[in-house]
Amino acid sequence: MPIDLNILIGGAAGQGVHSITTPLARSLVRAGARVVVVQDYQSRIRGGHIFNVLRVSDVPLAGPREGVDLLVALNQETVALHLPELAPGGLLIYDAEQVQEVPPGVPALGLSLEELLPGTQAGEIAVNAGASGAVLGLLELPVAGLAEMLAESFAAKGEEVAGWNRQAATRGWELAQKFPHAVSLAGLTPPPTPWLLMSGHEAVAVGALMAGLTFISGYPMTPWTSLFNAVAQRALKYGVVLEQAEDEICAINMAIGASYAGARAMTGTSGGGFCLMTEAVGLAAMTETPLVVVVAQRPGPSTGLPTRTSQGDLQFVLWAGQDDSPRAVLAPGSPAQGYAVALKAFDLAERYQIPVFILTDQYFADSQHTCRVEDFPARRIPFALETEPAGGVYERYALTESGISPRRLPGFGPELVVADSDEHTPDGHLTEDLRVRVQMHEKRLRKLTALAGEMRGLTTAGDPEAPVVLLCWGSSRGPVSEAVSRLAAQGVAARMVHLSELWPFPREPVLSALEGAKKLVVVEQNASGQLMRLLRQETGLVGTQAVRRYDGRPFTPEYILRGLSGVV
Amino acid sequence: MPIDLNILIGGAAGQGVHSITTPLARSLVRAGARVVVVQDYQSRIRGGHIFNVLRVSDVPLAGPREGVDLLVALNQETVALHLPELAPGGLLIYDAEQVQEVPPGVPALGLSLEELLPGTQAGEIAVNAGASGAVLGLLELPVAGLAEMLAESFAAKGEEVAGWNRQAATRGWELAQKFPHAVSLAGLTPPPTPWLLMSGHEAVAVGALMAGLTFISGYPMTPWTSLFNAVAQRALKYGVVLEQAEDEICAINMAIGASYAGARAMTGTSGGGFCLMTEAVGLAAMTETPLVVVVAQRPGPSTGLPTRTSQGDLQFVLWAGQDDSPRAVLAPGSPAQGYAVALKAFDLAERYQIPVFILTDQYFADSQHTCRVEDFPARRIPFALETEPAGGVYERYALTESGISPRRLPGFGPELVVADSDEHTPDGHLTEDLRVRVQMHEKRLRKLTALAGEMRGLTTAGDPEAPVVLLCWGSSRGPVSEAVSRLAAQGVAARMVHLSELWPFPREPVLSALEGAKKLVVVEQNASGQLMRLLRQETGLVGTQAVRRYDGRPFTPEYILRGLSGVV
Amino acid sequence: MLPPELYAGIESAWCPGCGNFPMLKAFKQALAELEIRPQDLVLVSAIGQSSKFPHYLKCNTFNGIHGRALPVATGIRLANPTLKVVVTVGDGDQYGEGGNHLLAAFRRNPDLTLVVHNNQIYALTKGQASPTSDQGTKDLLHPQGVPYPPLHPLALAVAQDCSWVGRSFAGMPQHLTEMYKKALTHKGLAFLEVLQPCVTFNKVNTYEWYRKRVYEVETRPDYAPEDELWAYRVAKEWGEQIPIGVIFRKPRPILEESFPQLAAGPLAGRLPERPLAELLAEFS
Amino acid sequence: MLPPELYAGIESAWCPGCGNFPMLKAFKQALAELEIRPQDLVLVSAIGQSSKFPHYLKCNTFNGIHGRALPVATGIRLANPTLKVVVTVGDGDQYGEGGNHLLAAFRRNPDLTLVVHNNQIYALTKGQASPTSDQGTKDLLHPQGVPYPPLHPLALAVAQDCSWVGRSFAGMPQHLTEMYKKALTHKGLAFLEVLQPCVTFNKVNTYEWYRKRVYEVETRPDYAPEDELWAYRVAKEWGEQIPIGVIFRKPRPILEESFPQLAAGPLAGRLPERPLAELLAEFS
Ligand SMILES: Cc1ncc(C[n+]2csc(CCOP(=O)(O)OP(=O)(O)O)c2C)c(N)n1
Ligand SMILES: Cc1ncc(C[n+]2csc(CCOP(=O)(O)OP(=O)(O)O)c2C)c(N)n1
Ligand code: SF4
Ligand code: SF4
Ligand SMILES: [Mg+2]
Ligand SMILES: [Mg+2]
Repeated sequence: MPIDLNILIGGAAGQGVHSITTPLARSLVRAGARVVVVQDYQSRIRGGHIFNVLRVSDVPLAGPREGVDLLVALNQETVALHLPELAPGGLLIYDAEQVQEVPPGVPALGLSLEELLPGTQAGEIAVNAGASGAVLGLLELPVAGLAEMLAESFAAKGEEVAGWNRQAATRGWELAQKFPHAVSLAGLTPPPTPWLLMSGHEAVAVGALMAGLTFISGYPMTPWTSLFNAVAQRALKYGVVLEQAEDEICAINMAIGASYAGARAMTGTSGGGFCLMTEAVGLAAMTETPLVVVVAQRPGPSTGLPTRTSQGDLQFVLWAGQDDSPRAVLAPGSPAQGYAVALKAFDLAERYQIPVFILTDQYFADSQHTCRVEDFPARRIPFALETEPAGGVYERYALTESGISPRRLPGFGPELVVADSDEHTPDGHLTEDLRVRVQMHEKRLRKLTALAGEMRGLTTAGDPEAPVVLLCWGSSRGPVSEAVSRLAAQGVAARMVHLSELWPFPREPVLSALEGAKKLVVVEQNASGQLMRLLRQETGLVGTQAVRRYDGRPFTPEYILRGLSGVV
Repeated sequence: MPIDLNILIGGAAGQGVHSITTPLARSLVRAGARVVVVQDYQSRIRGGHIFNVLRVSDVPLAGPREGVDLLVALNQETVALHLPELAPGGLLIYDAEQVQEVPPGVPALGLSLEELLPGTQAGEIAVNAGASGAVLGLLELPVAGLAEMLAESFAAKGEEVAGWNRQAATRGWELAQKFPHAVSLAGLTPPPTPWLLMSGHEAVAVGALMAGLTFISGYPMTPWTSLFNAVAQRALKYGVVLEQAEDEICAINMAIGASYAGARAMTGTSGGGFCLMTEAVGLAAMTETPLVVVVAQRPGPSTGLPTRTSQGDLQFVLWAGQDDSPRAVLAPGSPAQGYAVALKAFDLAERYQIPVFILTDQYFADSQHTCRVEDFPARRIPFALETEPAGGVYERYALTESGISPRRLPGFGPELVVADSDEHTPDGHLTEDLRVRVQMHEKRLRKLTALAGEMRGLTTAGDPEAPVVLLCWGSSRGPVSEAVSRLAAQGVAARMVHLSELWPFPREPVLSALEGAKKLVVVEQNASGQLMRLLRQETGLVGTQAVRRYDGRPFTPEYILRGLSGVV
Repeated sequence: MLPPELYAGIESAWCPGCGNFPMLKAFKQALAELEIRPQDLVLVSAIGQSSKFPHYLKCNTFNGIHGRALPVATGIRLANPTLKVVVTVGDGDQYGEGGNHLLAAFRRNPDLTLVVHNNQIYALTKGQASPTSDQGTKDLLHPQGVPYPPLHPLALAVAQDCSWVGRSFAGMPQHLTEMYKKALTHKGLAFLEVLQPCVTFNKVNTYEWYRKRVYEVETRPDYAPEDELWAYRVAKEWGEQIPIGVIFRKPRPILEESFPQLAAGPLAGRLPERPLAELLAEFS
Repeated sequence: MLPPELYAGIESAWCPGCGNFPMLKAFKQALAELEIRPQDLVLVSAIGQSSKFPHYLKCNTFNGIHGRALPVATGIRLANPTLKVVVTVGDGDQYGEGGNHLLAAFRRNPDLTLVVHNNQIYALTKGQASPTSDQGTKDLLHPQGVPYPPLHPLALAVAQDCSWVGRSFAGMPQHLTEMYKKALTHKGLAFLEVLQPCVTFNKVNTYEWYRKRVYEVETRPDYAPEDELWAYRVAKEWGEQIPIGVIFRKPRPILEESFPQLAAGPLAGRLPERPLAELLAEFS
């Protein structure tokens, strides 16, 4: 039996839940464990209740699961809320200064400053470091690496604080030794090439950088911000111009301006901000300016639940902007896919001169997964520019069979680049000639033909012949694929079909992937069944069942299986 | 054979094409003719080429048709562009000072100041008045009414100018007498109750006023502006507060504020402006604030063709805003329907506490149709407010079976009205309780159930058993119904199914209306087939053929029949 | 005076020590002293820490979307001019996303109070620079510091003839209460900016930082809030000296009074009978 | 000097007599005198009669959407600071829909020229009041007249330390050419407002109306465009006396220079090789 351990670390915002999670998770990965970390937080800065769940295994993990094996509680509320989830044989580690009551009979390790760092002023951080050390101790892993990591990350606060962290972790580790080691990771060997622990947005950022990103503009909005931050941290080093805009309208128009002038450009936002960008989506399509737009979904309508997850913006993104215009919509299902999708997005935007969307969500954005370096193959996205002297007249929007016209950059030769949001002639000037209108409108939409041929991005898992098919998209891939494996383990043949490329809809690949489906369960994180509608619209196929979640939490295999009970 | 005459009046913008059209059209209607006027204009103020077509008949007209029987040319370009369309037996009336060349053999009446008002300084207006008079003369209708109307409309410019107009019209009428009267309207009798000549947007404005509109905010944008203007002209008289906003974002938020505080509120815009409103569409849905939003379509993407017509915003409006939220989408097919739809929109918004959309377009907005007073039945839209003292705690968003909660207004009692764009508790305060989230999200979407039951708005025409069905929506109704009649005249059994209520999709009514269809032709003014997609998504039915127009001009029966050639 | 407890709202989600707390307290005190009943008051906010303010108060509330409180508030006033309307929003909200509505509000001069909680930071989104962040402010998006100077909101207001402009500081509860009272009793748009330390994300513009710099502008010997040039000069002061108090006053007609339609009172619930025949007759 | 014919564009769709014509002519003259080649110039506009300007000129053009020219132009400058970028838009466009970007542009100070064609009206949409329409202006939407005073764009610019602020008048071709030249040669954001009569829709603010009122500000004995208070006072003048000329100058670092990323020249077509292994190593 593979190891499968869920560690829940909970407390109030500001208590250091993240400062425990990250070093602990990284230590585990370095030791050779597979780790998935999911974050659950509120739209506030201090107080309230937040928690991270680290799922740890010795085999690859698809995503999170439910249940708690080790509960690290930084306050009483965490005990109250999560102790009921603690599995038999589980252990509670708690901050003895914050947690007053532990129900009798619960195996528990209380940590206090007193015991961890007697005679110091270390305060809260000591308990946090101690708890991380204790977890490693319980799992029979050495603490030295973690202690070093903590010391390093507190180095800026001086040698004393760094030292406190080192000691507290070590002391926590020792204190854990007196507990039974229900699960041991002592047998793990560190991978020869170190594994990575990466969030979805970090992977998209790396993909964008590898695609040659040189310009990004945006406005803060959760959960998009984490991607913007991930680029910002690397912007100076890698020569990316980054500008914080006064609003989302500016952000997208600025990116369009930069792209028109030759930068490889990107912007992004979340639902409410995307509303403000929709007008310029049409502008990019009309002026045929390459642009990558990230839409990081969260539950709505309106402000909704800012820090939660959702897949509720699919149809909005598909049709955003007045009248018909070409676009591509991609939605990665894992960090590795996020990286690949980012590269593909820039490639499609460049070659088709269109806006390309990457649909992510809070779960995809924040959750960290163990990845291998090999999952991130290098790829170069060349420019698709006309650079030969035009000789005669240059027509930015020359009518072509593919719908793609020769693109040039202003200032790089005598050819003038004229772009217009009005309907225009081939040389870019506004026109009221309605025959030209028809030609231009058809030219732009014609791009979809070849583009459709490039839409694949289908992942299947499970028994390829199974009559039960779970169809899903975007970030739900991990939980759905695990649900399929669990069904198999229960003797129920099932398979997953996952779409990471949604528009132009990959009609043929989907039809052939769905062949033989008797029960077609569409699994998605919205209340109305947006993929189910899209599927019917594009193929005529009707989902026979649905599993939907819209409470703002990500899917788990358990949730999906509950949803399927009675169905399969 | 009924009379069916097309009069095309063309010239440069600023030459007075409209000043001829309106009095002429109104005179014809008063005389007992049925008239449809369509406008074709460019996005400029002076110059270029614009024209109006008056279709005149002694039987009811569904809409415009192609062809020209009488050509009134205010400049040479009009002759060049439209003379080829002139039917055999047709006549050209032209401004002899502007038109230098009339091809030999064309029956033509040139009008000059010289001849119309010798010895005066009347200038251009004389020719315009003269041309109107000449048209009436040709049609054997008396000129007195027209002359009065002209004199009245120029009264502000002084008695002399008024007199000139009167005289020029009369003189034009006389000059026409020497031409053969191919078509005579002399046999018409004026209707006992005067008929109306009304545009779609005027009818929606009247409907909104009758629905109790008390607040409107907006920002200028063609073709929405004409509706805003129509309300503005009547605002002071009927007690409507009107505010021109600094942008569309303000316009919709201001209307939401007004509605929250108890005004019956409306806003509107066109494509690009609607993009900017999408965020607040979600706000209205989330705060459950009644709101009517007019989206007057024009060709895109982006700025596109500002003064032309389109039906390209259907899918955008259906899904605009992040995540799922309830709404209704209506799209009238005639002025009378525009009036009824406006009343219904306010009624639905009020009772369901949702945003309700009226989708119009430039053709619907500007074209004028002959209507009867009986087509505008009075209807009262009461408020749906809770006014009894609450006694205990008042919950603005109390969970109910219908999804509709008791609405109150702030300041009208001790009950506090708390509205929030965040997910909220029944009393309106923001919450991170994810069970409450699920309840609230389901509550809001539950409104769609009853709402769906109120969606009818299906119009059928033609042979109810015919295997050929032309399915259409919104403003295309007239041309499609005429195409069906013409098919019948050619011995081809066909029928029209027209939808003026699109969301929640009237699934059952559509399915039963489409029963027996062998050939299902979806007729719409966009390139990608948005209704065709919606139909498949909602019913599984696949349009077998399509007639689509996207050059910015409205459908004509001829265009549709050409599109059907080889099909039926 | 009404009891301040009358306005007790739900429990707050702000950080301990946040400048929003003294603001909430002072605001309740001002309401109580002015005897503004919860039911006659509408608080309008948008999105940000500061925009949660109305929830922590007992009153009618419209908590709308980011940057758009002013249009909503103006709409409320135009539907019911008998309501007391107060906008409570953040610097990022009003000066960033909502800048265009600020410009328009100055022109319109609706009779409402606009309170901007200026913590010189986007707090709710975790500490990005806002339009009022001082030049050089470092954050995750500006590791080299914000390259350009901040907006000057008060000078903006004076330049556009805002009818009442003032500033206060969350660290001076009494001053704050008085300023709230003045703003609330002004007829026309009262724009009150409050320096509101964010103890979590803004480690530069702290209580101490402000306390060292603020001075009560009424104490200036040349105090002349009706003199536009004087007000402009004072409004532009920022740095070693930060003026607080009433900086500018310019009596102007209010928006609502330009609508004869509102003379008969609130539109709220008004269902006018309209003469259909007369409406249609225009088209015959 | 280059020949002004070099810049001949497509035929215009403006009304005869429109103030945009002399602007077009003077602008071409200025370009020719400054020897700015079409290929090195990008005109950025939005939507309105004035925004058609770039089509009637031979140059690179980005004619974007209503109100959003400044963000596009700033993006262009940030991608290629070797391009000469000029924004040509209307009063409705920039002061109405685009007001928020104006505020931000003043702060950013990108090195570009912003020309606002101020005809005090929304012309393309057929004559609605714009933010600069004088109080009392009647139109279809305001049969009783606009109830509130206009925006004061130049005072707004001064208050936000815009690095160059000027005004000219379409009825004075030579003044206009000179002002274009000054704006085009300023380093940083040059904000030039041009009084541009709309002969079709604005029957009040005509050539004559403006001609009677404008005066060249340089002729004032107290001329001091580097003195902020002086500039503010002059920028606020509107009515019987309307100042034209260079009103404010405040040297400031430009946006582009705050990006070391741009030191190596345009981003345009730059395809940097990035070290994948190094990028990934951060996550191990
Ligand atoms: C359209 C939109 N864009 C972005 C956001 C994300 N957002 C929420 S609050 C906020 C900034 C808040 O800053 P401020 O107004 O200064 O309030 P504070 O939290 O500092 O009190 C932002 C950008 C949003 N909710 N909506
Ligand atoms: C988002 C959006 N809203 C409204 C419009 C309609 N519109 C086109 S031009 C214009 C105003 C133009 O006024 P101004 O900028 O002063 O230019 P002018 O025509 O006077 O030169 C408006 C409102 C639009 N194109 N896009
Ligand atoms: S983050 Fe700052 S502004 Fe927000 S509650 Fe905490 S201290 Fe206050
Ligand atoms: S409408 Fe006015 S601004 Fe537009 S072209 Fe005509 S005169 Fe010029
Ligand atoms: Mg703030
Ligand atoms: Mg203008």
